[in-house]
Amino acid sequence: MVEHVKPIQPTWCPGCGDFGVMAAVKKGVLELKIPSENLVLVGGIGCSGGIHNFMDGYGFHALHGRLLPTAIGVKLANPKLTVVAIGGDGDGYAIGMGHFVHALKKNTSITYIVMNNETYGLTKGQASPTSHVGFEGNVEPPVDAILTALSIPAAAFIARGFSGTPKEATALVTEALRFTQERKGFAFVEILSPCVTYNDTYDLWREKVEDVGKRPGYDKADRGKAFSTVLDVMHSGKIPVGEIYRTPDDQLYTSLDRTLLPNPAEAPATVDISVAANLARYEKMLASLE
Amino acid sequence: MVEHVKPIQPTWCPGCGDFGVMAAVKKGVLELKIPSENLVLVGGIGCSGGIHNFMDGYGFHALHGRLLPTAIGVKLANPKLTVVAIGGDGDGYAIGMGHFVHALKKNTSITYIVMNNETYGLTKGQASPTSHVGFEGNVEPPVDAILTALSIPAAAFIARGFSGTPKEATALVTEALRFTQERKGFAFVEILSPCVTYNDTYDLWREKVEDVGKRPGYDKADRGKAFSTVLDVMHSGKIPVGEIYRTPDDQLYTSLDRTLLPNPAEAPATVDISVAANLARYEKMLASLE
Amino acid sequence: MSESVVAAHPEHASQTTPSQPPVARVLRDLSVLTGGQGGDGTLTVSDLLARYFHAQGMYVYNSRSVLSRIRGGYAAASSRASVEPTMAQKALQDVIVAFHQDAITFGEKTLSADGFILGDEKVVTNPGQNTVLLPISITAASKLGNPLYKNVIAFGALSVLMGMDREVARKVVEQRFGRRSEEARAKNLSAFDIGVELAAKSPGPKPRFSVERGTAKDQVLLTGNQALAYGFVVGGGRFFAGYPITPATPVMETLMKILPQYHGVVRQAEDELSAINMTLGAAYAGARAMTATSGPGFSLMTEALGHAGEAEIPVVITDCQRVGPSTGEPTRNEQSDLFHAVFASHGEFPRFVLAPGFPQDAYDIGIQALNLAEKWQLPIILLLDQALGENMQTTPRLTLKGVSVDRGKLLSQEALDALAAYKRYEFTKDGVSPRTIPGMKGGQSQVTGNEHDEWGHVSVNVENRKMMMAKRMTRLRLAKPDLPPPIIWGDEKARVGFIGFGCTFGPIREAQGLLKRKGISSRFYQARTLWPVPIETLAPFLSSVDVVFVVEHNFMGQFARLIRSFVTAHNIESIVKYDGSSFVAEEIAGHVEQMMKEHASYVPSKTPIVTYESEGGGF
Amino acid sequence: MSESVVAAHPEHASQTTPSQPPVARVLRDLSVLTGGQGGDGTLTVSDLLARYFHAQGMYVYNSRSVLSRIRGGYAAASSRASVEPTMAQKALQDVIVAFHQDAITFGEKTLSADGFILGDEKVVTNPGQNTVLLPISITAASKLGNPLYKNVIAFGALSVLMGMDREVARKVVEQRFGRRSEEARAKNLSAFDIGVELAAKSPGPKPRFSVERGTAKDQVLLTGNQALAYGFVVGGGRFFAGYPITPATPVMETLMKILPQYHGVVRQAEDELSAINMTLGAAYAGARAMTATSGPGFSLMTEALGHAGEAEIPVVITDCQRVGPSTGEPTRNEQSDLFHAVFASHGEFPRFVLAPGFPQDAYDIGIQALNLAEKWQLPIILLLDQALGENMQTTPRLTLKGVSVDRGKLLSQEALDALAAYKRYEFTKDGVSPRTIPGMKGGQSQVTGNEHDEWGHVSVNVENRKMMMAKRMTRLRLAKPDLPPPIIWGDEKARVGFIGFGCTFGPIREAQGLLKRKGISSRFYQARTLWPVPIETLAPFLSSVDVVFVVEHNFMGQFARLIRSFVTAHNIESIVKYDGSSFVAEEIAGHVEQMMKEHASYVPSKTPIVTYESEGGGF
Ligand SMILES: Cc1ncc(C[n+]2csc(CCOP(=O)(O)OP(=O)(O)O)c2C)c(N)n1
Ligand SMILES: Cc1ncc(C[n+]2csc(CCOP(=O)(O)OP(=O)(O)O)c2C)c(N)n1
Ligand code: SF4
Ligand code: SF4
Ligand SMILES: [Mg+2]
Ligand SMILES: [Mg+2]
Repeated sequence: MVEHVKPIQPTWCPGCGDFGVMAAVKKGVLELKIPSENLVLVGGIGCSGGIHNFMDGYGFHALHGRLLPTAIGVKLANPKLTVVAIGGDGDGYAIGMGHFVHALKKNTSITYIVMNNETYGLTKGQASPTSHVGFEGNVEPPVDAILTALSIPAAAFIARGFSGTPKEATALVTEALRFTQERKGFAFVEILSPCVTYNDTYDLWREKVEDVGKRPGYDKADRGKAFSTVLDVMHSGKIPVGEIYRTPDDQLYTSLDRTLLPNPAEAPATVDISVAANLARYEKMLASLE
Repeated sequence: MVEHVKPIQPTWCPGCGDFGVMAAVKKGVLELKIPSENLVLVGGIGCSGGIHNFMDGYGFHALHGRLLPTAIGVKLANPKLTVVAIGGDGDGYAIGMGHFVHALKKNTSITYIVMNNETYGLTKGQASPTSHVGFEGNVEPPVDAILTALSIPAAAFIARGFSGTPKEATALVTEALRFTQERKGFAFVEILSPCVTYNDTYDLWREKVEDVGKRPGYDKADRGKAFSTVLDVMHSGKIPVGEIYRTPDDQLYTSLDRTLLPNPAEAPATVDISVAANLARYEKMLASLE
Repeated sequence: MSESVVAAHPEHASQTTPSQPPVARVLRDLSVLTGGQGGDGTLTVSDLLARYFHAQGMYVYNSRSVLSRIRGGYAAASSRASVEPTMAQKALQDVIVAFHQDAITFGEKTLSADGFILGDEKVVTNPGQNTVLLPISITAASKLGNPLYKNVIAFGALSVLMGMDREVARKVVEQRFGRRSEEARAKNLSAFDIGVELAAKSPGPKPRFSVERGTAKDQVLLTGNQALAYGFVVGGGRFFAGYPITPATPVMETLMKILPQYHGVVRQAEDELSAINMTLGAAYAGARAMTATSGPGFSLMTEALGHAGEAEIPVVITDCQRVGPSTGEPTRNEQSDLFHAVFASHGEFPRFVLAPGFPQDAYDIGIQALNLAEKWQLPIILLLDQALGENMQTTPRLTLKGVSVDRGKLLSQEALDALAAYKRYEFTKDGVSPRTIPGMKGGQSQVTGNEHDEWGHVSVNVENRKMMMAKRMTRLRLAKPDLPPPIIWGDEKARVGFIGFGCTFGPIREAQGLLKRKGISSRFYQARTLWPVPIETLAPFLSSVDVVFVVEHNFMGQFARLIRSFVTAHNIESIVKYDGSSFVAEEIAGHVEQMMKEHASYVPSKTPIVTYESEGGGF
Repeated sequence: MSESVVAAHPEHASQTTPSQPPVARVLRDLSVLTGGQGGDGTLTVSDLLARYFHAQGMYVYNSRSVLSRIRGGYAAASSRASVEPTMAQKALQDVIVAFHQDAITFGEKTLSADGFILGDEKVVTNPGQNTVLLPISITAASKLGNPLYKNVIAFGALSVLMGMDREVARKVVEQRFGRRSEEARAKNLSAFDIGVELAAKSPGPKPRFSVERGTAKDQVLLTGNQALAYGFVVGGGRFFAGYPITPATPVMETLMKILPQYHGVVRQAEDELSAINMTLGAAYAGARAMTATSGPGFSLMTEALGHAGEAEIPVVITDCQRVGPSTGEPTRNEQSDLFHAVFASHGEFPRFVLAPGFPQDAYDIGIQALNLAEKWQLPIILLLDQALGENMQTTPRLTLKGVSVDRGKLLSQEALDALAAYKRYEFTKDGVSPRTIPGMKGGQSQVTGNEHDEWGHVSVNVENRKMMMAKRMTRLRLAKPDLPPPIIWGDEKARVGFIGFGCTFGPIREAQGLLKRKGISSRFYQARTLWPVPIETLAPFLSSVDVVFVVEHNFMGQFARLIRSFVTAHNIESIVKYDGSSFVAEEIAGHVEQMMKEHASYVPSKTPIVTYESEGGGF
């Protein structure tokens, strides 16, 4: 077969949390038997965003903060593809915040993975929107993307993992991929991914993560409950992780790709656009002009 | 005294909800005795965003979606000013969504009023982020800015009014202005403001609005509770209004302007920047270079 | 007359002879201005007139001058109809319909000596000479329950005063409103009849004049925005993302109606950043994709434009220009985004900037742009302007003649399978590398805005950088024979030249006619490719005449300046307008006459024209 | 030699005479390249060397070539020191410090004949000739517990091999690390001593050469970014908003440290759209305000740039350029944003584009820009580049001499009170209207990006539009005498000219020296104002020489092209480089010699130079 681009060695610092995230994605892809030619990885700009260079598949390095519109464009052009947008917390929650909220609203069947290291790694450790007060002079209380995702009515799959607990992270990523493979909509997974160079939080986070699913009576189908539980966990000084929210199948809004393109085989990137194939309809359309 | 620019006649359609919003703002300004030379109105682009032309004060017509960074820039340059950012739902929740979330996070003491008519008025009635499914072909479930605001940990003042109930709307706007006058942080008020031309919802909304404060046991200081109550009200087919959430004074994060500029008299726009006034410090600074 | 380039549109190729003085009150070329309050539907009168004259075989050109507000304020629309092809507003009005005193205040000075005013009694406080006052809106309210029927009443009255064919006019009303509901049909027809009746009872001659019938056949009424949208569909465009903005929104609205029928996707994005990046994503995935916007949105797309350049993504960006800078005047006409279109975005990459001059040109170039984008794998900017985009004009019926889809080096799976290795950015002679789309086995690649090697992996190697820059930039040179050629209109032997693009097409053509009648024959280089500057056709054109007037709607004389940066042409004069209103032929002709008087007469330049095409890296 | 414009910096005014062959192994001009793995602190060696030579009274120029990743990959830094002023890299290295085999593989070809390599035994697998191998990192790990001490060990070894003053070198280490902690001080001093010891025991001559002491006095080490930040503070800048981006981030980081002491505000925004709009808001409110970014961020600021133009908001935007387009090569050097800086944003409005050539110039122009922005009430773009921005250079101590704050037509409350009426956009002769800031009684106004009347209310009136365009655009002409003049370096009678801006300053100055020694004397027009194109000084300069080489770091020869669009100059040649690395003097001199050979010799152009400044509306 034709030789194609080979993944290069990751350019991450040894020990970077992103290695764990990539392992989880690779395992999920393997588990779901997604052929590499159907896999489109849309990377953000940041250390994290280089991931597509280190994996087998179609890679697209989007502009800083624009990976979601790009990924949605790919999916709406060809819904048969498995589209994974993957980038950093700066990329996604700072410059990309508007697109993040609107991607949740648009509800296209793509997976979005944020490698949250609570800093801007690639530009050398400035505070990001998730940095706590005091980090590198930061004075603004951080945002929590899980809470914000919960606030969007269309958001149907919301999870958080930790690259230090690879089994759980892998399970979440795999579940997200499955969700989008079934064209159920947008799946959002944030993975805590320590930056060993500028924000080495492995030990701290290992101590702090709390699986909300283990809270007695937790109901991941209850958005309001999920929201207040997440808040509670945060107030107790912990970091909520797990499959935090999931809309039951029978209550799902139809995903955008399914609404617009019910038959994935007939899509912008793949329909026959030759004049011959469309002749009759074109002629009728042009004839209808007055 | 010197003659200055006079407010012009509103360019709104007769009956537009924005008249009610403007009345509320005017009353609030009057009530708090804010002198017009200290009032800076930063308008968005849209029918709503023209409001500063119709009021007495310093008016700044910002770019579409950029009124919040602009307003924050004004306030951080001179915290003695009363800064009111005011625009539409398209301006604020579509192109401006990223800045909206970050303005809540930055928590600068300005008031932000969104005139939500669930459409893009000025561009002739397209669906906006708050339009329901079916409106002008819209297929995306709307966002609810109150929910999203609640999701931002720093957000401290969140309210929604209806221009059809002017007394309540005025009270909310006045309270928001008071909050920012005391430099407590960012105050967000959405006002439902029907677009009689493209989305005439007066009657519908009059029927649907429900003051959450009247729900038994409602505690506007409880963020989690507020979130689930808002959700409940929405699920029941109603629109939650009222002072929906407010962080108790003793739990407030310090506002950004207070953190950066504890003494409002010494601020970027007003400190003496002459060389003479800074000579000693400049010389010391330059001498410290090696 | 002769055309250096075969004219695609025969009816334009013939010399226009508009603005002839009305012969015995039988008009061959007339214009009706309707002025009223924004949002009260004033445009409807113009629209009905256009449809009537269109039905009568005349050439129609409608234009408008409205404010960026929904109701209130002064809004005006003019409808021109001529026996000869026309693509511009008329300097003088033959009729003014006044739904507001402002229509008279502002419009009266443009009323021709023989013209008349039809005024609504209720609002006209200060009627001018030749005014027919009728109780239009009052009757609309009293008899039909809604003052908005005033528009159709006025049209009915005009049918009497302008000697229109009553049945045809009535049918136009029926067609326009009949589709909505039976009630709309009936009420509007009543309104028409009421108008007829009111006018019949009015004092003064009836009709005031009659209008000659035209012979235009197989024409349709279209705006440039609409024509472009149809071109996009027919050219295989299947993905569009945009964000509402005046005056570009109609492109999206038109596509919303038609594209889904072809399994196409039209998305209103949350902003222009999203729109352009969605478009890039879809184009990367293999869809022919476009976005359309106006100045402010286009400025927001600046970063992504460069991304398309570096990542080699075929994409079309339409900028329907309005008055700038910043928010400017959203509803008014200008061509001041040219510099931005050519130079915006940090760093250097190839792009084409194309500019159609009339609706059919927008259709043609719209189709061609999709082929060019895929063939040369780069971003293409289509520069339209408010006048071309929004003004409804008579246009030959759009056809499929010559339409074909050329996807360039997009590989089939078979062709891909036959390769030993697939590299997305392989170095090739023409700078264009074979392309795959996701889903193709073995076509996996890295597509990126970082500088990269042939595989698409990040590289800062200096030799690689030089070769990649050359690979991308040489296309600016190599693609030239492929790009829309200019059309040269007018006399081959003329010593006076014009250069223009976009909406100045109509006024320049008409000015040529006016000048010709004064003994000044001219040639007009209608530029359709603006970047890369088509120096290979411009230089000979500049050499062929004594003086060239570059006519454009901006302050800086942008196209003139751009041309100058490639040639030492000593015979360029700028004619610019930047007040938001569009040129009329008389203005241009007047400028030319004035300048020719000032300079005694232009003489052939003694200095040869030197071109500088190979600056720097040499594209 | 003589300077047409008084040189602000006497030590640059003297002819540089670098790259002299080492005389009896006493070097007067040397360069040390340190290469290793990204993130292992290789830059430290360069930094220590710079500080040492700086302490020895020499002129220092440090530069770097790193990847856009935090660890790993090849990263190199070079440190040049010369007895004569220098502002460029040296073509050949005298010493290479290899912490990685790549340093030898890539660097060896640039090693001078007499040079030597200091290699870390552990990583150098293939030592070249003249290599001193020492167990540097192994000793660091074994004796100090951390291989990162290898940098200081290497510096210690160099102190022996390069015949440095041991005490001064040791003090440099102490000063650099002593402030951190006592442990850092002690460990690093041990590392230094270990290095000395290792080198002392090594075979071969010690020292390999010695270095002459310099006489430079009252100089500091600064990058252009830092100098600009200090200029901003001293010029009264009090508000800065930015977003991290290589290579502009240090401007923000420097200001974060110093601005709060002056009640200034420095904000890291959520993106560049927010950064520029916050900056506009603050400037509108009366603060002197700036943002700084690089290409991608600058592209995102395009819309707001026009807003500042239309709304007449005084604001400074610094673009520290990197390799484009798109994400490009974030850490590498280029000057390809010029066209974007001059032409980006839809519509037309006045702006100034200024470009300092060296750190003190960045300080001076940084101060001046704040005055110009307020005086002319428009956006100003400061074009820096990676080399100027990030390379640490010897710079005369920054002073307050001549620094003053001119706020233009910003009214005092008293002046305002004395007016009959206050109109924000009042028509005036110089196009600049009196300005108030919020908080002033009676100064209420409407400030807007819409076209507006004198009061600031929206207007689409055509007469108003014409006057407002003229009001804004005339400033491009009227401001010219105020803008930073060029500095002309070199021989007044020379027939060969150079034009350049930004980081090409050093290499061109040095190339002038090289050429002079070959008998070719030259003049160098250091452009500091790029837009409006300073045709009034460029035209005479072009006329004064037979040929002009425009030297710039981009592909299209952007500045050459820009100049050409204003003059018919037949004697312009482009020398461009766009591979991410910076010019060295030898390259430029070589180009010139080559071209002069090819063209036999340049002769005075017979065609007079014609300027076209008054295109279109005529600014
Ligand atoms: C428009 C734009 N602004 C700024 C940058 C510079 N930049 C590159 S990566 C980055 C932030 C990276 O942070 P994050 O997304 O958290 O990724 P991480 O490196 O931490 O994985 C920034 C600001 C850019 N490339 N483009
Ligand atoms: C960058 C940019 N994109 C698009 C527009 C066009 N535009 C003007 S107003 C508007 C939307 C207005 O909607 P909203 O903010 O809800 O205000 P409303 O008119 O409904 O009060 C748009 C898209 C613009 N001015 N600038
Ligand atoms: S800097 Fe941080 S985020 Fe970036 S690769 Fe290194 S450890 Fe990972
Ligand atoms: S269009 Fe709608 S929002 Fe705009 S002024 Fe009219 S009623 Fe108000
Ligand atoms: Mg990060
Ligand atoms: Mg709205």
